[in-house]
Amino acid sequence: MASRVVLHLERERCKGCGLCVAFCPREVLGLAQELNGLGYHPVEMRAGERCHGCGRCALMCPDLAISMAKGEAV
Amino acid sequence: MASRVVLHLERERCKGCGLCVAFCPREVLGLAQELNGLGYHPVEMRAGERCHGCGRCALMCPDLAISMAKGEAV
Amino acid sequence: MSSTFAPPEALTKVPFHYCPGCTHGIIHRLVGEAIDRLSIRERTIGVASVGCSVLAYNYFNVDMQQAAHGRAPAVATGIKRVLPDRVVFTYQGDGDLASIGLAELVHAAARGERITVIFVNNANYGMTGGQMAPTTLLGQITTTTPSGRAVKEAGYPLRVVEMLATLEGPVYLARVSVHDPANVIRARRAIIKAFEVQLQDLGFALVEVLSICPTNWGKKPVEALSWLKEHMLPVFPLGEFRAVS
Amino acid sequence: MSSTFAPPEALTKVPFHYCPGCTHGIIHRLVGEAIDRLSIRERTIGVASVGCSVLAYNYFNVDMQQAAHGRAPAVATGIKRVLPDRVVFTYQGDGDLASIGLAELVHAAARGERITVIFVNNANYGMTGGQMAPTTLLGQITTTTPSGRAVKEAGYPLRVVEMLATLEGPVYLARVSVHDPANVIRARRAIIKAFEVQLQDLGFALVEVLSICPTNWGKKPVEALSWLKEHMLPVFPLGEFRAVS
Amino acid sequence: MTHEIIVAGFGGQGVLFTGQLLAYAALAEGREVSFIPSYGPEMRGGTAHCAVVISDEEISSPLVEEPTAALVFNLPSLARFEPRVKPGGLLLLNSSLVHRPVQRNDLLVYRVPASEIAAGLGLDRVANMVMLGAYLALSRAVSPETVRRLLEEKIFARSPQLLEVNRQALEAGERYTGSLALGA
Amino acid sequence: MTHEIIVAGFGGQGVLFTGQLLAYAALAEGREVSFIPSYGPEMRGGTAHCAVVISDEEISSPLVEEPTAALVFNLPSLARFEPRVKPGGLLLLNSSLVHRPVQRNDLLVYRVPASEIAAGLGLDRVANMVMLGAYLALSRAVSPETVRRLLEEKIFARSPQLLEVNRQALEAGERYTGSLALGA
Amino acid sequence: MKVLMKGNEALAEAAVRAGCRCFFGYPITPQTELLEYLARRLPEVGGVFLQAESEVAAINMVYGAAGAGARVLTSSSGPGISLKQEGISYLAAAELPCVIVNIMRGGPGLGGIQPSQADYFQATRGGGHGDYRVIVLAPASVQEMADLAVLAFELADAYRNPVMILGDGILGQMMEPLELPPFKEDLPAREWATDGCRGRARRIINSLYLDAEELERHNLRLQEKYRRIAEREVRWEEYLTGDAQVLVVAFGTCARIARATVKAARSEGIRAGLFRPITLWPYPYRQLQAAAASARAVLVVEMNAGQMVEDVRLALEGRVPVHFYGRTGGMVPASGAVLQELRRIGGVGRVQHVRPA
Amino acid sequence: MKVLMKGNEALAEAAVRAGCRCFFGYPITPQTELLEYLARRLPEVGGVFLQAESEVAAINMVYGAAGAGARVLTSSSGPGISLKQEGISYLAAAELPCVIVNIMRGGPGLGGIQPSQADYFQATRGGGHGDYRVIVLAPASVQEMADLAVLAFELADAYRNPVMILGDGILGQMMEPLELPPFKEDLPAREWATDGCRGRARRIINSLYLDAEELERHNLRLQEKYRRIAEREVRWEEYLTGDAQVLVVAFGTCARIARATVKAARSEGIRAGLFRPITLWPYPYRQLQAAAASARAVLVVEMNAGQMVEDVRLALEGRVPVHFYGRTGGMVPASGAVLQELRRIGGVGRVQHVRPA
Ligand SMILES: Cc1ncc(C[n+]2csc(CCOP(=O)(O)OP(=O)(O)O)c2C)c(N)n1
Ligand SMILES: Cc1ncc(C[n+]2csc(CCOP(=O)(O)OP(=O)(O)O)c2C)c(N)n1
Ligand code: SF4
Ligand code: SF4
Ligand code: SF4
Ligand code: SF4
Ligand code: SF4
Ligand code: SF4
Ligand SMILES: [Mg+2]
Ligand SMILES: [Mg+2]
Repeated sequence: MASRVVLHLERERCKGCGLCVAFCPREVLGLAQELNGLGYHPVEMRAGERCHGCGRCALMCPDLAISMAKGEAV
Repeated sequence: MASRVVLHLERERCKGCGLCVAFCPREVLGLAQELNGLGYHPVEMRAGERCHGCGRCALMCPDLAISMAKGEAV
Repeated sequence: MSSTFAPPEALTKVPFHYCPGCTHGIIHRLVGEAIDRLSIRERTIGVASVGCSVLAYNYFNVDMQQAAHGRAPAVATGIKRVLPDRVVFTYQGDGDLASIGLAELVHAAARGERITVIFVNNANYGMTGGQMAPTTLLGQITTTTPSGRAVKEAGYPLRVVEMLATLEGPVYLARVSVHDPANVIRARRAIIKAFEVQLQDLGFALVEVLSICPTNWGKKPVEALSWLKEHMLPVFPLGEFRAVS
Repeated sequence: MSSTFAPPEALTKVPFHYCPGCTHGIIHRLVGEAIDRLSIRERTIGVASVGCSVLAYNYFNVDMQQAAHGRAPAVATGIKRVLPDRVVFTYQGDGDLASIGLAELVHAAARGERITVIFVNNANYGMTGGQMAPTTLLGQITTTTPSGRAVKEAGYPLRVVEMLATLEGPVYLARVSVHDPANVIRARRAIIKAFEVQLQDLGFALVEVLSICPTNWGKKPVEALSWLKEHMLPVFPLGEFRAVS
Repeated sequence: MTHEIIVAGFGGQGVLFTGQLLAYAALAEGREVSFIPSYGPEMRGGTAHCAVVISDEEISSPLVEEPTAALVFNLPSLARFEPRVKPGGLLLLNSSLVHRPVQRNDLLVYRVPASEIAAGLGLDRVANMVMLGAYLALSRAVSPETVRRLLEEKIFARSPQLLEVNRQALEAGERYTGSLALGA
Repeated sequence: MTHEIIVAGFGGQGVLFTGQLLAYAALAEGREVSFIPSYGPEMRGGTAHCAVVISDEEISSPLVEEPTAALVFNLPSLARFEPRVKPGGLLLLNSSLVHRPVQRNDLLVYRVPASEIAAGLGLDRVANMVMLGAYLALSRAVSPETVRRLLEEKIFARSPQLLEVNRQALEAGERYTGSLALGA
Repeated sequence: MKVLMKGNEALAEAAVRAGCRCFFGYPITPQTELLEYLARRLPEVGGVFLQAESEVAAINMVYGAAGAGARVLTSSSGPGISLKQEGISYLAAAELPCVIVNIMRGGPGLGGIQPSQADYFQATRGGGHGDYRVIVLAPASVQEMADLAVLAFELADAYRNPVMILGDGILGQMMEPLELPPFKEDLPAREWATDGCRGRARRIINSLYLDAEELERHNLRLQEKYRRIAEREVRWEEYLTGDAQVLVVAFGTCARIARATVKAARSEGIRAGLFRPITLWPYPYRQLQAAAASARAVLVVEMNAGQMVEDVRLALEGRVPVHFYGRTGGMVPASGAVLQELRRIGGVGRVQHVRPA
Repeated sequence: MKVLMKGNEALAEAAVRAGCRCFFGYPITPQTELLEYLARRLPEVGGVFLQAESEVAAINMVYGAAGAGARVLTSSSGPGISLKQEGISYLAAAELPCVIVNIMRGGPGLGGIQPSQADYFQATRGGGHGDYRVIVLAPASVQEMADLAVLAFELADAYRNPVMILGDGILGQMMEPLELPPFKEDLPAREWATDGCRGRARRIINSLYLDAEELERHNLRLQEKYRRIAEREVRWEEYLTGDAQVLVVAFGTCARIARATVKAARSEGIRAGLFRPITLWPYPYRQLQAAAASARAVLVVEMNAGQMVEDVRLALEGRVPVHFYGRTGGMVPASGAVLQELRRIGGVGRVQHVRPA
């Protein structure tokens, strides 16, 4: 089984700017309905299975809210 | 008789820098032995008859000590 | 499970205070990544300037000095002259670097100071609420150009990199942007190079990074990136303007 | 008997305080001649800077302001903005203009201020006794570069005109010299043009004039002119770098 | 009587606008008034607040040390201003966002679900008008009528839709008398 | 005794050097000494002067208000310093350049044709040494021997020709005792 | 009719009405609204608004414009005012009229952006080099931000001297109703301005005097002018000083707070009064001495570490004990805390000298 | 062995011997020799000499270098010191040790280049923004130019505070024999310097405190430090004060002149004495008060319009009449003229207060 990339979204660092959402080529991400502790609608995984680990979301995130790791699906 | 250019040397403005002397193509000018009121050896006419009014001396004088006028020889 | 993309060690864990979508955050990360990549964290001294990034000293996980508005290149010069084997960088906005601090910048560049300057051009003064910067585009509305920047009153946008490229002191000069992932990657490369030339003791290096200010531009972050691409790129062309071979 | 070459009306009769052979005097005369030629004496305001020419306000027979060291372009901006139909010029040395006053110069140029800048480059600080200027040549000995200007410590000579030529605000930029009569004539022409573009309300104009400082160079005036020709011309090439067609 | 009012919340919640509106209304009624906003780099998230003094006499100090009323739009502002309200003073909470109980027991505490009411009106942003309406109903610091006239004639004169929803919010607040709670 | 000396002349006449030489000589003799030059943009022509105080006691003020001696090399300096010399003090004039009579009648005036003597030695510039020699012969502020040693060992150690002509000038000055004139 | 305006904007609008058509400045919190207001407003009246590249450039543009005969304004806060010191010294030396606004924030260094009064020394003692004085006006309300702006231009012209308006972040940001001053039409002629020498002898704006005697004469002339200003232009306000046993001395925002305190103290039976200097230079020394005639103690209240205390001590010369209560860094004295101090010293008249460190 | 040196050069050489290996400055008369001396000297000892593009750049280079842990020097005169005010405020706020030399010349504005003491207020009251203090040392001889340079570096390090040496054109240009101080080898460790965080927690040099309470705490810490300095570091010199009926107070060059005057006065039977503050901040208030115990009159002598008079009045609080004799613009008080003043006031003790305008 090919190892795959796992995204880690840090809700409490997220400011809901939507850059990750806009730059994901596969519409994997979205913004949550609820607010986080900072008062923003944070990023959430909408269709994790579509993610192919291209890292565009993480590259564009201004708030270090997305990190990626190689590993088994969790 | 052709009108000619007359040089007027203002001794008391002259600082004896020698620029006029150096740039005169006809060795018309020189610096005087004596000092002027400022303590410099001022410019003097050495061979006025050689002057052809080219104005190089006046152009190079930094102290407005040389002026020129068209007129009869004085 | 091995991490492939994680916050660099050269950044602290302190959350940024920047507005949502502000690309100061991306640029911080790129600088942090460059420091990590070159393994110079423990011998790097950063200089924070006055602008939205004034608190940069809280984010870069290295020794930091906070400089007076515009004077970061002079402060960096002071540090580097005393500690020539350390790595010194400044992080400055366009108001800081191109307006009040222009003389210090140009002279540091002309001297070939061995420092790395990260220059964040967001076409306005972010921190004080969106006034005109020297890099503000013609026609751009700011709080001090309420009818749009007009040449007659406020002159032309300043192209810092092009101007510095006439000097002999700089060895690396580049303009990059962070408006999409491909450009972020290019920006990262440029920033790494700008540190490398310092490590090689070659001379002055500066990377201008085109950045957005969604708050003061009055645009959503994604819109702001498009605006950057559409309006800033034509005025501020990307590329390396001076590079060592 | 009609005068063909006499001190311009735009100069007072006060004898210059400059050292023997100092070409500040020639350059003063050229500026005066330009003002005469364009018949603008009664609507010209000159700005004297801090350097050997600090007393220029005694020599130019026009309204004059004496500005703080390096700030003449800002002072001129203040005047010109208030009195847009007057002619405003600054007269500045290389220390004044290219060192402490660089930011004010570049910004006035970038704004396209309608002023005329006469920039006297004598490769050192004359007034304070011969220290290094930004324009000092590599290897040149001054009181603050006692072993000659070295790149590593003091960087490269600044070529102001080339740098300004990257901006959009300037409409006339030229470098001339006064080391012989032919060049004096060319310098005169350039200075007249630099006033003309202001009269036409076109933008910023600057003429850099290469000049000598026999006293601090430790050379006789005639030798100093040769030194200028031999050593300065290669580093500071003459010509028009921006001109209106 | 002198009203010393603090309005506090997140940057985007319109707290400064609310305070200014109060101040303008007081001016329109010929009262003495002062308004002091918090300022600074708080635009980048964080909280904002302002202090309004409305009086029939000359105002000595425009600084509000012990507010007679605090309009609190979010949690951090409660922590900051609860301790400062004058004993017996008014504490209005936007209960849609502020859930924690009030510690003090010497205040008149009103919980107004302002964000919910505003959402009901179709525009989240008018929660501030709900709060203002409720405050005016309770304090009569200025007449709600004056505020309404200002909204009509000055502020939303050229955007009837915004005017409508703001007016509705103001009135909803005025009507929302309920839920007096003594703290702790 | 305290010697308070002014040396004054044109910029190029070596007046500051003369004053410094005096000061170094005093130091070499273990005396108290101070030296204050005029400074500034006077390099561009104009005059220069300096003030030297030599004393066997601690020097309170290094400023010379009423010099005990003035060495005057040119006309403008005479105008400036003649009025200031202490009554009974020494006024040494380089009579080659200073032709006008002295106004005061309470001074010991010596006219030394220093420039001519120097020219006679083949180097105009050493007129200052002639003046210094004459002054030392008259005042013994320091020993001429000390000055000679300084010239030899320090100042012209590596230029025997200059040393020679300077020494000759100094000695010519010492020998030139003549011509005491009471002013006006 | 009264309008409600921010202090910064009221000052700006009043300047326009006072005939100022010329502003050079650089953004800095908490004065930026002044700049932004004029960026809109000056073009409407055909004036010049220029955002300078720095405070250094701005003050030198002011020099040029003032020398050219304009009524000219600049404004800044703490760090920016420090950068202007060389220029201010030049303006004073060349006797150029202009108005400089400092909306103070907490220092030193980059400090903070909250209100402060910590630039008192800088303003009143001249932060620049040389013997010069700047007239310093301290408003305490939005109305005064406007009124003193008008006065500032009048004084600047009358004495050909820079005038500084020393406000703070609260005064700049606060809104209060105010009566705007009328438009001024006829500005005084400027027989000294360098505006082109058509039909007259040329003029020179200058501060260089290479000859020491000449420079001394120039300095004596300036000192003579300062003496004249000190005689004529002292301004202050008193509140219940007639029988005051304890006198509060405060300026600007602190005076507003102190007024509330004095009221409260009176209602407790403490015979308190308030002395508010409006001109900080020239300082109302004699007037303060008179106002303190019945006082057993004086309390100085400032948003700094006690800078005005020196002027109060110079006025009182040890006759009354001087106490100090201050907050710094953007903290504002609470009138309650001031009242507590008043109770302490007003009650027992504890003699405790404040001596500047 | 004594050497004969110019004050500017003596100060420069003493700095090198005090361990200073780092100079940033910009030419200006009458301090340029200091710069020129170090341009030659520092490379000899492996130090850094950099002619900055301006005084603004120089003081910020000082900030960087001081923060990096160096003993660093800068120097200038009048206009250049004014330009440094923002930077000095930053240095004080960030608590960075450094030495700043001001060789005063006549002001204001471009003024002249002859000696003056007209930057007294600027130096002692902080020409920059905010509540901060700079230790100010006033040498009166070439020997002290050297000795106080050494002391300045020690104090700067001891208190992590900028120290200013306030000289004048005469002190800078004058030559006197002096004993040069020995070379200092062991500099104090700098546990706060930003020199790379190898093996330790990272460090920050900063003066920003956005939170007002934090900034106030920082200010209180600074004020506490200033109080400590004021307690411990006051320096002064007295000459024949024991029985003095008329006391001259003067610093720097004026104190040299006044010393001669006092001598002359004594020989006429006037019981004169001299009080010379060496630290201008902290000012020797108590010491002056004590020295004036027997005085019937005090005469302040300065090369300015009477700036130190305020400190003298603050010290004496009206107990003794304070007179002033000053020259400005590069003029130097003649000891004869001072003597005449002494005769006037020392004889009859005419009571005439000096009040700052
Ligand atoms: C001397 C001085 N002048 C002005 C300011 C106010 N100020 C703070 S940040 C800033 C502008 C910053 O703009 P920029 O450098 O473009 O940074 P950005 O916020 O856009 O990232 C200004 C003018 C200051 N702190 N100090
Ligand atoms: C703020 C300030 N810094 C420094 C000086 C001293 N200063 C006077 S003239 C000068 C240099 C002038 O050199 P330059 O501009 O090249 O003119 P030049 O004399 O060579 O013609 C300096 C540094 C000053 N007057 N003001
Ligand atoms: S890694 Fe690529 S595919 Fe996956 S969420 Fe991020 S942008 Fe989308
Ligand atoms: S880019 Fe980052 S901060 Fe923005 S929404 Fe995505 S995760 Fe959140
Ligand atoms: S005019 Fe020409 S020929 Fe005559 S003296 Fe001058 S340079 Fe010589
Ligand atoms: S060029 Fe002028 S100043 Fe020089 S020697 Fe000739 S006349 Fe005299
Ligand atoms: S104001 Fe602009 S530059 Fe500053 S943090 Fe916000 S978006 Fe970024
Ligand atoms: S010092 Fe140099 S520049 Fe100045 S007047 Fe003399 S020669 Fe000319
Ligand atoms: Mg910016
Ligand atoms: Mg020069």
